[in-house]
Amino acid sequence: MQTRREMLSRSAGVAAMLAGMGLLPSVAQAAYAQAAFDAKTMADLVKSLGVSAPAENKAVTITGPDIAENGAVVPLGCSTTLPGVKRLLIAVEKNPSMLCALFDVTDAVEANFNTRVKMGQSSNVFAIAIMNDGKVFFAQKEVKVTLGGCGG
Amino acid sequence: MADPMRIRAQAAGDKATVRVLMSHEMETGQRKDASGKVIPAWFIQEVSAAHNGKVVMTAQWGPSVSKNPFLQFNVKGAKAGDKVSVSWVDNKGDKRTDEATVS
Amino acid sequence: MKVNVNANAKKATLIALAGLGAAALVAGCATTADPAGSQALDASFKAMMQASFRDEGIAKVDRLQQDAGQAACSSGAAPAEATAKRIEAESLATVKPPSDGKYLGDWKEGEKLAQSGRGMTWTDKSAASSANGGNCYNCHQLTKAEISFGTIGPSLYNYGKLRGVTDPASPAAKPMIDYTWGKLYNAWAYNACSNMPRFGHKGLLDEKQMQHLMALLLDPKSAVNQ
Amino acid sequence: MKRIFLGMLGVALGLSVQAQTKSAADGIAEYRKMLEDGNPAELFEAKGEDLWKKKRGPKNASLEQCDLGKGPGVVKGAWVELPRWFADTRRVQDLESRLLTCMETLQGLNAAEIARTPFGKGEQVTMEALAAWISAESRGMKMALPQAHAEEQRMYQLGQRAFFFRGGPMDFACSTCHGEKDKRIRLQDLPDLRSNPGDGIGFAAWPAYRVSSGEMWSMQRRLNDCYRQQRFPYPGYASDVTIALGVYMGVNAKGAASIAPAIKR
Repeated sequence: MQTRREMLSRSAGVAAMLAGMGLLPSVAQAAYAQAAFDAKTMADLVKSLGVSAPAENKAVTITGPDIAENGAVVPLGCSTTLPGVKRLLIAVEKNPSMLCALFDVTDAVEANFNTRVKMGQSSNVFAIAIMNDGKVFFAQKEVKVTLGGCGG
Repeated sequence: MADPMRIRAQAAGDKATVRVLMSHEMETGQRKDASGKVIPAWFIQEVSAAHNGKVVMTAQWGPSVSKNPFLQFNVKGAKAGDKVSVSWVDNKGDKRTDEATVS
Repeated sequence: MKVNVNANAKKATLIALAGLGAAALVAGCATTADPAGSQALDASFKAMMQASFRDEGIAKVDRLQQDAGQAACSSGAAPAEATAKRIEAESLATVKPPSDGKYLGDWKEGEKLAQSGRGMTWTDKSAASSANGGNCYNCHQLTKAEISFGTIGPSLYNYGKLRGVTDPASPAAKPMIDYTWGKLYNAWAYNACSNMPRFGHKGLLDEKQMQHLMALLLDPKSAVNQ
Repeated sequence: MKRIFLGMLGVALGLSVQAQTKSAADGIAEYRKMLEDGNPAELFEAKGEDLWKKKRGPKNASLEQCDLGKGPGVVKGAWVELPRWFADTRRVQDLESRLLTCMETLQGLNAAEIARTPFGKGEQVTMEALAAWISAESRGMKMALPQAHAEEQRMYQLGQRAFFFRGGPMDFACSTCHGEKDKRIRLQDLPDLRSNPGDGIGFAAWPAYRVSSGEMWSMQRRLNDCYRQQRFPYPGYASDVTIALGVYMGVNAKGAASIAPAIKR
């Protein structure tokens, strides 16, 4: 809560942000989801976010390379064509903590986000969609992380 | 103060694709320095984006987002000349806001 | 088929050439059209190298003192036939069989060594062989499971199997065992100026480590031979 | 629905994700393609441009009068002609060596001290940002190192010797990895630097952002790490051997279009 307040009071875009406040989905104003970012398993993750068990769904998509040349930077994307999506998450199964990023979806953006994450080893990666009605859907794929040249 | 972001926003059809590069260490808190001391965690925790002043996206990040983060998203209804701004706040309270014009 | 080279013949060559020192090796390679200009360049090259490098950690400037073989292999072209033969003979003479008479260790330990690219850089703390990896995957394919392998050297996948080694302890397998040990110990014994490090000769790996790598290549149970 | 899917194709993933069998090399190529759109080197370019124009050092001067070989203040096209002979210092200099000269003469900074500073610290951070921006100003231009001066020719020959010089405990030379076509270490393709390896490959790709460390690497740092992996002793920053190798690789790459600063593993 504090960090957000600080941002709102000091950042260059103060006016803009305040103007936008009313339009924010209520969940976005919650404090940093520390428990979710500490979760080690999918079960812990959904529990910490107070949602139900996830089901695989073809309308959710995870994008990423089959092989990553370096685990320090692995491009991953999450998206869904399902209507009524509230949040989109990117998670890496074998990372010390699973959750990498959590995006709050509004009507003003497409439910489609891309970023880059660190991966310690080859692992399944997930796109997780949390719907307005509390249902949770996911997609997964395997990303192999290879050892780099020379090994030094 | 943190270095500026690089924001590119390109309109295509009825939306604009926004690509952002942020200058940040994104230290996980799990690495050790040469002397064996743990390097404290230091990473962007919150990100938000606004279109012509209206917040369109908020996000929370963990330390596993890569160093010098990249983010791409699409803003519906954004056209050339519109303003897109992006803000972040890290776990130490450092922050940064930058703005770009949609081309 | 270098494998079939008669070891006795090699030994004979070696004795005949034993009197030839480092200078001969170097001279054999330094053939340019302009000896005077070349000598001037030699001098400024030497000065440049001396002025440009400094000690850092375990990597001291004495590493720039080439041995005769290194000097002979620095022209950018393959050495002349006679030079190559000489290098191979001298290199073969350096190969020492394992002191306990065992050639094969644990292939699983060998796999670990093959994966490791560590050792001997200025960021490595110790120059002891125990701190070194085999660097094998940097240049060779070895197992089916590891897709991240280099191609500077030939594929060694199914190394023992393709060479018909079903029982490494059998007399039939002995020539292949000797050759492979020699190759690991001093690769130049069979291929002058090879890119492959001379692991035994340069003390990069100890006997135990080489035995593990031998097992990785030749043990029928090794992942290499599946 | 279709639009969102197409949007994802824009990330260069393509339909090949569905393909059941794909070689490791194809997988790596796909990975690299995905990273191209959004190279953090941009962050360093912006910083470098600011540092070029900013008044700094004891003389409180900018680098805008620095002569990178095409006259004072000319940055565009300078990178693809370096290293080259400079009459004022009577030396063949690469970009970093020349920047040291300018930082000392124009700004009053201590060049020797900067050269001694470890990578990623102090003024070395400045050097890397400057190298990123200056190389970016020649993006797309073809490598065209001058070879008219006798010293430039001599440095080429010395660089050639250094390239093939085998030494150290593992008998490595630059040519061990970069002296043959179509080779790789692990999954990394190795450019054959004895000739022009092609547009944006080898010498025409550095400086580059290294994703493994999240750092901007100039050619000096690239060479330094090559020598580390070669198990050689430590090459001095902007030392003659590094400049000679730059001349050798740069002249060999004549005609290759520069993509620097690139993004690399």
